Amino acid sequence: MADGMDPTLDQFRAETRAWLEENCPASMRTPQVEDETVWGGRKEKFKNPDSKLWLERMAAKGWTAPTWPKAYGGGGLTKEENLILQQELKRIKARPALNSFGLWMLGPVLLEYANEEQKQKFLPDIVKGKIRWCQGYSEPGAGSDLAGLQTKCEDKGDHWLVNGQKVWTSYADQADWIFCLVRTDTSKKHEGISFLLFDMESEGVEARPIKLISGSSPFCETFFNDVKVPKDHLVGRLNGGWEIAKRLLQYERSNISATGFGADRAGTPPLYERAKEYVGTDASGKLLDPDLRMRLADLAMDDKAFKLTVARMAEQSKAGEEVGHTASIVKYAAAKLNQKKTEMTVETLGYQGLGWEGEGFTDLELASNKAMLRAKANSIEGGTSEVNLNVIAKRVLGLKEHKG
Amino acid sequence: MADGMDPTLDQFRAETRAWLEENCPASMRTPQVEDETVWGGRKEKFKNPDSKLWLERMAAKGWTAPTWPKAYGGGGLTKEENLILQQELKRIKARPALNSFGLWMLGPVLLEYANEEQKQKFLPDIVKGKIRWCQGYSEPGAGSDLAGLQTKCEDKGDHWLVNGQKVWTSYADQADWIFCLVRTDTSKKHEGISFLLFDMESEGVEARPIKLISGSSPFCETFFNDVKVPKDHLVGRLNGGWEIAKRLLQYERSNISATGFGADRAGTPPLYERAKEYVGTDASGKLLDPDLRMRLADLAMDDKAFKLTVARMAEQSKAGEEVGHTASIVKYAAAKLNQKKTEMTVETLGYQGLGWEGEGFTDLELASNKAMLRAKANSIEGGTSEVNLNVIAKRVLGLKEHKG
Amino acid sequence: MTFVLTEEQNMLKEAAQDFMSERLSLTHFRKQRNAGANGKDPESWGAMAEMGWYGVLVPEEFGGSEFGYVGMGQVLEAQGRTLASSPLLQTAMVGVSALVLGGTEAQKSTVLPKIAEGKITTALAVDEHAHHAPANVAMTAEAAGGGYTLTGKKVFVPNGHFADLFIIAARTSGSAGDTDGITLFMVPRETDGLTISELSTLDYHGAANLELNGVVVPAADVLGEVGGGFALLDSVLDRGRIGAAAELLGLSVAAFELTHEYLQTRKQFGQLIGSFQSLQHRAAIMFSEIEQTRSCVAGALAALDEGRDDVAQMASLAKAKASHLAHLVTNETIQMHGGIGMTDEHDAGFFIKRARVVEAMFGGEGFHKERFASLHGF
Amino acid sequence: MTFVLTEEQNMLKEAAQDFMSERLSLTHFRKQRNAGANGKDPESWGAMAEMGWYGVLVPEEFGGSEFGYVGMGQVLEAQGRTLASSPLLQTAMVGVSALVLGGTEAQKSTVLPKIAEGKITTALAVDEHAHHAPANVAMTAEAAGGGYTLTGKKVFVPNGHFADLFIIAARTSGSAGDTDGITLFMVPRETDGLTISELSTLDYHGAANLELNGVVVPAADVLGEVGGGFALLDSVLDRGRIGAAAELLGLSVAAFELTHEYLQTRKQFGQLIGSFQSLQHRAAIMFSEIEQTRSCVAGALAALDEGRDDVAQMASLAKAKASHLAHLVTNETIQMHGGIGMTDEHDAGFFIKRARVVEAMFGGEGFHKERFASLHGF
Repeated sequence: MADGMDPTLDQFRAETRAWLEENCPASMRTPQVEDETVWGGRKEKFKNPDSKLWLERMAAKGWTAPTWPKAYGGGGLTKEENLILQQELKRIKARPALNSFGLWMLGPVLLEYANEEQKQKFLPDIVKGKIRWCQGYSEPGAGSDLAGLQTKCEDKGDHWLVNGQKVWTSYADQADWIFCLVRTDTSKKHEGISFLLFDMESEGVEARPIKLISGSSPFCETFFNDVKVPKDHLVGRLNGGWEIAKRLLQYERSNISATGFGADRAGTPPLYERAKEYVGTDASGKLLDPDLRMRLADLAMDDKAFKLTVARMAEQSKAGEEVGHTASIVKYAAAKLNQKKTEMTVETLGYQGLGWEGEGFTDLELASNKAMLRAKANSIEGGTSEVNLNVIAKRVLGLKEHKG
Repeated sequence: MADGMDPTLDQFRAETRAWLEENCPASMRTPQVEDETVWGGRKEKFKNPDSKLWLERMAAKGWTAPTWPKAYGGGGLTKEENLILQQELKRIKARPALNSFGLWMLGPVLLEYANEEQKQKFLPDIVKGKIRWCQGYSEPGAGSDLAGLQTKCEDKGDHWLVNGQKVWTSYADQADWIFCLVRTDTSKKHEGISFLLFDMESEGVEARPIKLISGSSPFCETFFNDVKVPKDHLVGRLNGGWEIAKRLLQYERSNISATGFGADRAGTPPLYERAKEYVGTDASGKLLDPDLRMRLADLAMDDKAFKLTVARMAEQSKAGEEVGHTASIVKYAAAKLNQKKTEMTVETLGYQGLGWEGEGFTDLELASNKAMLRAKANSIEGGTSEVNLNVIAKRVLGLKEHKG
Repeated sequence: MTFVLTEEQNMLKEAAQDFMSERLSLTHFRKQRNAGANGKDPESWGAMAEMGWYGVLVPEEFGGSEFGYVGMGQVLEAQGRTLASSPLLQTAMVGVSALVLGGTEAQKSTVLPKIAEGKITTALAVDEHAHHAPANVAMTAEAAGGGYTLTGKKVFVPNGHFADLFIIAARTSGSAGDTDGITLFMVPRETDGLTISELSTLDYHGAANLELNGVVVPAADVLGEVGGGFALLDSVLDRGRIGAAAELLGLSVAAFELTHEYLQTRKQFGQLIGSFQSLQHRAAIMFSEIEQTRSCVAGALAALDEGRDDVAQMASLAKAKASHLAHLVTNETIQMHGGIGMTDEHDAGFFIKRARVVEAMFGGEGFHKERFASLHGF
Repeated sequence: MTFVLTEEQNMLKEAAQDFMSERLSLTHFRKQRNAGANGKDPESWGAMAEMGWYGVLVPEEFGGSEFGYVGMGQVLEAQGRTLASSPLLQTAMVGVSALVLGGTEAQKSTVLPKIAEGKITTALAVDEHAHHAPANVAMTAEAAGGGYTLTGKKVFVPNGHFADLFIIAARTSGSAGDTDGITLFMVPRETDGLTISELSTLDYHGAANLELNGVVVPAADVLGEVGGGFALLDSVLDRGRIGAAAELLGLSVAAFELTHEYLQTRKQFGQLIGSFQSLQHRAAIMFSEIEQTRSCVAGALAALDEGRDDVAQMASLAKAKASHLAHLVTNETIQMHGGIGMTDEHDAGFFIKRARVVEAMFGGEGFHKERFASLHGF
């Protein structure tokens, strides 16, 4: 229904606008600063005190999870109302009140698969940003073969006993709780997996940050040594975790789809503009390096093509059209694009893109090769590009499995 | 042994030079003209009468097959003598006296696998260019899976009875005899294949030229309908043809390796020179299209890298080094290079490269897109590029087969 | 940006697809080729006129449906799928745009109704050398007797071998390379001093070279501003570029479908070839490129209808991406078909041949990358 | 062209491979990195001097073995395999070449023996901006008091953070972009007015920026012709380019071997990952590129020893191909290793980091494609 056609919605917009005007602190209407990002949880420091205020106010209305039922702390909004809320937030350039794997990934599957007690216990704390969650999926031996996981979960009568190891656990050292795939039946592969929740402060849990080639440590190795977990923290059916895991991955991927990897930071000029400084231009403003110039044009075209594809998908999806086919390529294309972009940034910056630390380079220059190195993981994390291509070939194009 | 160290060789060189001076007709020392190429056989027309003379003289000395034993009509030369002969032929820019699948492919395997009668019967006629051979390998249903061939060869006591169909038989409509892979045992795959020779004038043989997308018809579909073949025309062991077939393919590939596909015709300038005419240059002689210029540089580099690789391999092989690893990539690289070169030729010629026939285009322009289209087969014929990559991965890199 | 087709646009798309697959199928194309038609197919074109497709961009007052570029793009994409040879792109998209954007009321009312009814076809003649370079017009147009006298040549004019009316870029001042000084002229086929040489082209669609020796054009047949025609020309070319991109998209999708079908039926080594992982990945990559190119073509068509100011950028994006896609897909089509794809009796060759021509038409990938960079100021 | 190594060259190659894998292994490299050595490793360099490698290109009369470039290339390729940081390329290949090609007898007899013995190291300082562009030298060298006064800056000078002697390109006439007017100067590290800023670089090898404020150079320390130094500089750079190509070849081969090993041991979905056809094909393509790049590097080294007139073309060919190869292989190395390749504890990251630096050194793929085209006159 077109905007302005439903008086109730007009009223909702007016009220929302007024409430935001009243409640969104001024500093929360300025561009996001990296280290002021709010992830919530017990360890959240709220570097900017306004961000605490903003979170509390939004959470009180349930608007950190606008479409979740009010019964679990959500906003209870309809799709149309949420659209208006998002438009109004965008209008005042409001920062997100809360970033959270709980909101993006765990919450939706709990709503679908958890029992009533579990929903009551976990969802409200996600909405309020009280508990920060991490995702225990990948294991050292498994890699792309997620279902090959070995973390053992034994039924000890009054509790589960968990032993094993996860890897690539994003921010496990910052998180309060983990949603975790565990093996409850070793005689089957996919049908022996369950979906378990537990506190990272439980005895026997250890998270060790992994240092990446880019120098940062956003991931951990996570060890479970005789971790005791209450029986009622298993979500869904015993040995029915694989279905939940796949559903959750869909949420993760659609999250990437919406933004691409390494989405351009507000204010960062396109690379071809930066190139003028590092390569120089002729009298007519053309870059002096004709080879680089053509490849930067190619990059700019790829970038535009990707953005148009995301926009097309969003619009078609909104119009109720089936967009699964288009969606299947987005993760693959996003990884390829970001890798190309970051590699070309390093190349464009020349010697100035080759500094690791210290004097002689600006912060932005030093960040260029870290971003390039970090981007190598785009085609590995959340499903490798090879797995993505397999999926496109088999599920979308319907090509058959190779017979042995 | 270095040249000049062995008095016998010096004498051989002197005699060879004198003989060539005396016997190579003047017109045979001019660049090869396409339709004067001598393939021999019953249908050979010798458009240039000198070419007949030249073939007869060379064949009389056995120098069309310089290293084959004299007993079979060959020249009986040592490796060193042959090297000198080739150098002297090159020195006077002599045209090849004879081009022939018999010389390049069949002869070497007959020398290795045939019995004495067969050698006596077939080899001298190859040397003399009296019989033109074609190769009956590929079949419609088999493609890359050469060993999947179905052409049936039944033992009828006093003769073989052949039924089936070949495809991609080069110049079958021009050839006198065929060397052919046939199935003599249907219960096995590779071990049910035999290597058979027969006359293309036998009753029941029909060769129909295949029109290619380039407009030419160098290949035929070849049909065998109750073709009777004498029992003594089977080479090697019954059901032992696969080994011969593989050996023969090696000769075929090493032939491609030595020259690449679409070897530059003498006198054709490099594409970047032709580009000057079609694209124009600035005051400093640079091509006006900077994108095309860089890609032509890339092509010229690929071309040089390929030629250096062939030269390196030849030199190392001469020095007795193992070059199998390098050889494995040559067919793949040659196909890729020729496809790139011919595509870029069409692109460089612009509209002038888009004519199919008739007025408005020069002959060289009209030939450009035919060459581009013909080159598409380079990655299909004689083993597809995919099969080549499989072979490199498995045989050279030792990667394992996928388990079913 | 509007990416969702309206109900009417969807109907047009389906009608076009039905028409092309029934009336202008690849089988029909082959028959025409074998008969040496060189792209001329008046009977089918008459049927297209009945469908109203020549008037999709013609204003209603001049007998058209004024249906818009997105709609036109659907027809062109459908036409690209079967490689159909028709005046749709050169006349109904390019010719009509030239009149609508640059024509006087008198010119419009004279020419547009005839186009809409399918009575006349047009051809745009710009390039004089081997590569697309619209500023490089050297043909002279000297003012004389209240009109102009045109002398020079044009090469590889699409539809030039049958068009009734030529729209010709010539130079009223300046020299080759200047954007200033270019003027567009309308010249009927039967004009003294105009020599048309029909070309047999790679794609079997045909084209023509033109020679103009003192061709006299009355002032009334100047299209747009004298000496300031480059902007108009470039706008008209952009419509041609976007239309050609739509055709290439259709061509690529059809070639991909042909290949996709083959991957699912052809066996080698006891396996469907579509089960080999390396071919699966290459098929998936083609699919990814198709999806992204579709977004560019759709975006460019929408930009035209919305009258946005980034039409030129979108045109270069769409044409570059579509040229790249068609090049990739037609090569893979032959390679994945193996030997059979090399034979004239198989359709794979038709796709690659047509692709190479449309890739070059109105500028290829390199031309448009260069232009995209210039338009973005780098 | 000689592609077959002599017995002596083979012995040198094996000695270098043994030395590098024992003394300058990746484990050693990691230890140095963790200790913050920034590429400085005097102890290992002393051992290299004992092997005689600094004198491979030094004429016998100046204490070297005059063993030739093909031999030197074997050592550099071996060094590339373990990413070893040493003065071999910048001093023993580049510095020695500058002296041999441009030095007077006095200069040679003063400097070369010290290099051969490993007593001093050199660094060539050319570039002043973010990209390699040897004609763009702007640093001024004003004639004054029988000598020259140098003022200006140099950036990202390899080995500049420890070199004892700088060879600096400055301008005695003309302006940035002219090839005429460039002169080479030898400037000792401890010179008034020379400020050296050590850089921490991506590859952990280090480098330096230089600032020269009225640095006085006596006429006796001019290397080669005053104002006509560009040809000498370009010849010296070509040796650096070919040496860097040899290092990149070694680096690529080692990264490929690491990956090849992983393909044969790592399992996914119950399969060795090396059994997946798409990875098999990509591995085979890498192997094909390695083989062809090896031919280019070997050809370029041989061209130097044979004194051929196409050294410049061969240098650009070798450096462009080797840069391309290293880029491809280091990316594939990480991708095929998956997550483990992303971790600092794995060596994959070392290869990509070093590769990106050497790819840019003495000009990257784009620079050398453009130069190759110019050298071929198009």
